[in-house]
Amino acid sequence: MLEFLENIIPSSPVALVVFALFPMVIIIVYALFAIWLERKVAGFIQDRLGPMRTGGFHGWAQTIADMLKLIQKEDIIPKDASSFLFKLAPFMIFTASYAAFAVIPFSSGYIGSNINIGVFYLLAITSFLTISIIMASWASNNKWSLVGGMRTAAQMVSYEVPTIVTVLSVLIVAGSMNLMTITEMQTGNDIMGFLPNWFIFQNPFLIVAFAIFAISMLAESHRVPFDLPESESELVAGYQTEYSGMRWGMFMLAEYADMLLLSLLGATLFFGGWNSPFGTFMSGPIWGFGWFMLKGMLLVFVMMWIRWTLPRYRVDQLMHICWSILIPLSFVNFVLVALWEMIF
Amino acid sequence: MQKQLKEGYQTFKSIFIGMAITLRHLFQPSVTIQYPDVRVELPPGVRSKLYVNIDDCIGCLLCARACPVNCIDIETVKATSDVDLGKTSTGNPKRLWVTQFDIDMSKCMYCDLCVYPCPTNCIYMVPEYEYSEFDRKNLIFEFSNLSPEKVTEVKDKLEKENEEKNRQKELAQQKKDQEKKDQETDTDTDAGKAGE
Amino acid sequence: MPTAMKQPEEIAAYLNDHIDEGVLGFVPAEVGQPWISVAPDTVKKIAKFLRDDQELRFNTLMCLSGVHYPAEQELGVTYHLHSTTLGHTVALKARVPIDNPRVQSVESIWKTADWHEREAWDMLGIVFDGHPNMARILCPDDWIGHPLRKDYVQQETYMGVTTRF
Amino acid sequence: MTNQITANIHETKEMTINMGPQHPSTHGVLRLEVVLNGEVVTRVHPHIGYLHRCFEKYAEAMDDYSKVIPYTDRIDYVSAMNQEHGYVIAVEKLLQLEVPERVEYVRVILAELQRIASHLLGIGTFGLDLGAFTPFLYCFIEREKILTIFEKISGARLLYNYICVGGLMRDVPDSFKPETADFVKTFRPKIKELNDLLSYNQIFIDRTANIGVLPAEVALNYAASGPMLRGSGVSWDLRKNDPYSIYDRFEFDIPVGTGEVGTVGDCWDRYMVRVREMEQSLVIIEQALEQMPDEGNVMEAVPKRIRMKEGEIYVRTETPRGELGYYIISDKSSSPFRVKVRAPSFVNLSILPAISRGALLSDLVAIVGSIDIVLGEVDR
Amino acid sequence: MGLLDKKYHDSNIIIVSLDSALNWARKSSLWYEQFGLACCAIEMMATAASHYDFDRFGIIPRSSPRQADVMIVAGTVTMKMASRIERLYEQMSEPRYVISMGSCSNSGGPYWEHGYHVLKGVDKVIPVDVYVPGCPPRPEALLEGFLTLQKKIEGESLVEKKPSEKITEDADRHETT
Repeated sequence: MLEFLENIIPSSPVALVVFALFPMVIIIVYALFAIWLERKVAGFIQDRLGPMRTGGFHGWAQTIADMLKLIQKEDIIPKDASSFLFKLAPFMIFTASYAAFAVIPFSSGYIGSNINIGVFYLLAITSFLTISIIMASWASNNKWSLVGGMRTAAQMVSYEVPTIVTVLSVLIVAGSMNLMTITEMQTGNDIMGFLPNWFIFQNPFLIVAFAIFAISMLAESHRVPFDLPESESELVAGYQTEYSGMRWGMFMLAEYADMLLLSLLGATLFFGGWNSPFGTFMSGPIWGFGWFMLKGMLLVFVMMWIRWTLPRYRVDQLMHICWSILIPLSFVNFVLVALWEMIF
Repeated sequence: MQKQLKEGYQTFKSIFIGMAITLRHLFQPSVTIQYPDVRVELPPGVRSKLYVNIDDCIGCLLCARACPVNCIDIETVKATSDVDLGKTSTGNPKRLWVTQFDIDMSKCMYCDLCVYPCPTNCIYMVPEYEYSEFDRKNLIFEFSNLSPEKVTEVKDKLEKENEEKNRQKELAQQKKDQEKKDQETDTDTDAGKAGE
Repeated sequence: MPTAMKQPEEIAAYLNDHIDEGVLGFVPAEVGQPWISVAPDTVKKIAKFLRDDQELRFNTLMCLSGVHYPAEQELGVTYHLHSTTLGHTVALKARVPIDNPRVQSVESIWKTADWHEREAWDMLGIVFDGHPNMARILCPDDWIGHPLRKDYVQQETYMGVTTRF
Repeated sequence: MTNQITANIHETKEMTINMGPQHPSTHGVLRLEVVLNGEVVTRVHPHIGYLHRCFEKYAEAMDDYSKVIPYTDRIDYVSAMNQEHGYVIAVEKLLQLEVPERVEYVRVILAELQRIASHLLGIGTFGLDLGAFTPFLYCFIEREKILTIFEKISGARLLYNYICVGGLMRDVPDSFKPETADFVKTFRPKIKELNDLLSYNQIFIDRTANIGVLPAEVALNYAASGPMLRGSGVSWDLRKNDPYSIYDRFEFDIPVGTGEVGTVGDCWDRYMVRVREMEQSLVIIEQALEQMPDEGNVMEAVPKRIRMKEGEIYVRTETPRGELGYYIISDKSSSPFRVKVRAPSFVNLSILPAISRGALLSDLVAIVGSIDIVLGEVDR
Repeated sequence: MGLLDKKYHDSNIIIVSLDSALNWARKSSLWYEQFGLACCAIEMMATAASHYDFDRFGIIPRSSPRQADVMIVAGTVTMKMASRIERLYEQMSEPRYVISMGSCSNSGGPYWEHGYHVLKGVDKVIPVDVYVPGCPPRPEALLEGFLTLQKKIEGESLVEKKPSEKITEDADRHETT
C-alpha cells in the first residue's frame, strides 16, 4: 500500500504520513461507530431505543455531537493536581494504543510495520496503558482516582500473564512472531474439507486458549465483569474522575481503541485475520479488510453484549480468578497445545 | 477441586443463561414512548396542572384554606349593591369580585386537596404538563380576569358604598342615640316626676 | 415456665411488684393506648429488667420518641417496647422538666436506641446520660435550637443563605 | 526481630474516604465516612440528615389531620401507598372509625402492588450497585406497569394522596380489577426471568453471599425489621404476627433467609427475601381481587370534620422496608399534637457500622444496597 | 481546549455557522450529573429507564461532575445539602446548565412555609436555567424541560458573552428583583 501511495502522492514523506495516519482514521471512525453501537446495543437489550434524535436516522450523528461538545468543554486542571503528569496521561494512553496498531495486519495489502517481533512489540506497547492510567490516577490527587488506578495496575499486570501465555500457545503452533506471517498461515479451507485453516480449528486446545484469551481480553480492556478501574457505582469514575472535556475524551477513545486492538489481535491469532471464511471466495486486499473488521467487530459486539448482561466482580475475586484459575490453566493448556503439535 | 469445578460450571452456565435472556430482549420490540413525537393519552383526573374557571368562582376561599402549602392566593372584593355578578354555571350566586386568584405552581404539591371542597367545581386539575420555564416567576399563574383598573374601580366603589353605608349607619346610630337620649331624658323626667 | 402474652395493665402490676422505685404508675387511656409512667433516672434499670426478665422478655425497642409538653413546661420520652418471643407490647413514658432535661440512656440495652436518642437530642434537646455520642444527627452540627420544641424560632440564615422563602 | 521489621515496612496508614452525599450508589444523599485500610473497611460513620425535610414539624403545623397525608407520601417516596396506609390506620384507630369493606380491599391491593413496585426498585438498584445495569431497567419496565395502574386510579404516578381518613379520595375505575389481574398474570414469568438473569447468576452470588452477615440476635437488638430481619432467618411479618387492616383474611407465607448460597443473613438472603415477597404479594393480590366486593361507596365513612379526643397511639404497619410506626398524640384540636415516625430505613441503616466492619469497599456498596434504604425515610 | 473560553467581538459568516454547529453539538449531547436528592430522583430514574429513555436525546448520566454538562437538581435541597450542591456546581466544567426539577428545588415547594431545614429554591445558591414544575414532574415534563433547555442553547453564540456569564447575570437579576 505504501508503494501505491507513493505512486499517487509525489512527495514520499507525505505519502508516509498518509500511510501512518491510516490506522488513525480507522480508530476514529471505529470509535465514533462503536460508541454509537454500544449505546444502540444497550438500548435494544434493555427494550429501549438508544440515540434516536441526533442527526436523523437512529441518531447516527450522536457520537460526532459528543466529540464536538467535548472539544468545547472547559479544561479543568485541579489546583492540587500534578499538572504535567495530569496533562500528559491522556496523550500517552492514546499514543500507546495508537502505536500498537502499527503491527496489526489490516489486510493482505496493509500493515503498518511488518516486523518480525510483531506480537512482542504489541504486548510491550500495551503496557504503556497501565503506566498512563497510574499516571492519571496519581496526578489527579483524588482518593477515588487513586484507588481506581491501583486497582488497574494490579488488574492489568496480572492479566497480562494469561494473555501472554495464550498468545505463546498460538505462537508455538505458528512458529512466528510476525502477525502477517501468522495470518498467511491460516489461508485456505483444508480442515475436514470445508473448515477454514484458522488456528482455532487446527488444535482443540487452542479453543481453551481462546476462552482464556477472551476472559483476559475483557479484563485487559476493563470491560464488565472486570471494569473495576472505572466501576461507576463504587469509585465514581475511577481514574477518570477529575478529567473533563477532551482530555477525558482521549481516555474514552483509547478505551474503545483498546477494545478494538484486542479484538483484532484475537481475530488474527485465532480466526484467520483477514482471511475469508470461504477460501478464495470474496478474498483480496479490500475484501480482506472487510472480513478482518467484521471479525473484530463481532468480538467487540460480544464484549458489549456481556457488558449489558453481567454484574461486576470484586477486586479480590478478580485477582483470584487470574492467579489461581487462569494462570495455571493457561500454563497447562500451553503444554497440551505443545504436545498436540508434537504428536500430530 | 470438585467444588471449584462445580462453581466454574455454575458460573459459565449462569452467564450463558443470562446472555440468552439479554439476546432474546435484543430482538424484542422496545417499550419506549417517543415522547415529543408520540404523546400518550393521560387517564382522566390526572394531576398535572391546576386550572381555575374564573367565571364560576364565587370567591369562597375554600380551596385556599384546604391547601396544605398555601400556594393559592385569593383576594376578593365585595360587589356593590348596584351590580349583579350573575350566577355560576352550577347555580350559585356570585357576590364577590375575585380581584386576585394566583396559584404558585412552583410551590404546589399536586395533592388535589383543593379540588374537592370547591362548591362550584371551578378549580380542577388539567392533564397539561408541558410548562417548564426559564424564570420561576412565570410559574405563578394569575387566573383573575379583572384588569387592574377594574380592580381599583370596584375597590373604590366598594369603599364609597361602605362609606355611604357607614354614614347611613352613623346617621341611624345617631338617630337611635338621639332617640335613646330622648327616651332616657323622658324616663329621667318620668323618674324625676315619679321621684317628685 | 409461664410465658404468656401480657396486657399493659398486667405488665404495670408486674413491674410494681418487682421494682422498688421508679415505676410511677399506669395511665389508662380513653382512646388509643395506655402507658406506664416511669422516673427518668431509673429508666436504665427498668429497661434492663424489662429485657432480661423471663416473664417479659422485651427484646426490641420499636420506637423512642421525644415529646414537648409546653403546658407543663416538660419534655417527655416515650419508649415503645415489644417482645418478639411473647408478642406483647408496652409503652413507657418518662417526663423531665425543660430546664434540666436529662434521661438515662438505654443505648447499652437496645442498640437501636443509639440513633433514636441522638434524634431526640437533635429535635427536642433531651440529654441522655450515658450515651456514647450525643451529637446532632439530622440537623447540621452548628444548627441553633431544637426544632420540634413548640416554641422553636427558626434561625434566619444558615451559612449565609436565608432560611426563609 | 525480622517480623518486626517487615511489619514496620508494611505498616499502612488508614485512609479516610468520603462517600457521598453525591455518590452513584448511596441511594440518594447518604454520606458515609469510611476509614479504609487498603481496601478493607475499618470503620464506617453514616452521616444522615441531608434530606431532613421537617415532616414532624409539618404534621404539627397542619391544621387538619388529612392535610398531613400528602406529606406522609413524601417520607418514603418509593412506597407512598404504604406510608399513607399506615398513617390513615393510626388516625382511624384514634377516631375509632370503621371503614367499609371495599375500601379495605382496595387499600390492601394497592399496598401490595406498591410493595412489588418498591421491591422492584430496591432489587434493580441493588443490581445497579453491583454493576448489572440491565436488570435494573427490566425492573423498571415492570414497575412502570404498576405506576400506570396507580395513575389511573389516583391521577399521580409517584405521590398519590389517595387513601384518606375513612376511605379513598375517589372510587377505583372499572378497569382496575381486570388490569390488576392482568398484571399479576404477566408478572410471574418476569420474576423467573429476573432470577435467571440476576439472582442465580454466579457473579452476583459471589458478590453477595457471605457478605454483610447480620445474625438474628443482633438484628433484634437493633430492632431491624422487614426484609432485613427476615433475611436473618427470623420469621416476623406484621401482616401475619400482628395483623392490621384485613391481612388476617389472606393465606400467604413469610419468606425468610435460609442461607441457600451462603450464610443466613447475608446480602443475598436479604435480596432474595424481597424477590420471594413479591411472589407472596401476588398471592395476596389474587385473593383480595377475588374477595373484593364490586359495589360500595368508598367515601361512606369519611368524616366531614375530624374531631379528635385526647389520646395517643402507636400503630405499626409492614412497609416494603419494614416496620413503619406512627406515634400520634392527639389533643382536642383538629391538628395532631405530635407525630413521630418510626422509619424502618432509619433503624435499618443504624446497623450498617456493625455489619460492614472488615468488608471491602466494594462490599460496602453491596451492603448499603441490600439494606434498601430510602433517604427520605431515614431523614424524614 | 475549551473553545468557548475565547471571545469573538464581531460576528461573520464563519462564526455564525460555527456557532450553529457548536450549539447543535452542545444541545445534542447533554450529559447529566448522576445524583438524586429525593422523590424527583425516582422520576428522573424512570425517565432514564426504558419507557421514556433519556438516551434518545443523547442524554446519559455521568457520575463525575467534571464530565457532566447539566445538573438536574431533582428533589428537596436542604440547608445541609446546599453547600454540597454549590460545590458540585463549581466542579462542573463550562458550559454548564442547571435544570431545577420539581417544586422543592424550584422554590422549596411543599416545604416553603415551615420547613426550617429546607432551602427555599435552589436558585438561592446556584443559577438555574430551566424550572420544571411538578411534584414530582412526569417523565415527559422532565423531557420537555430538556427540550426547553435545548431551545436556550440554540440561542447562544460565540460572539456574545460566555453562556456561563449570561446565566450568572440572569441569576443575579433574578435575585435582585
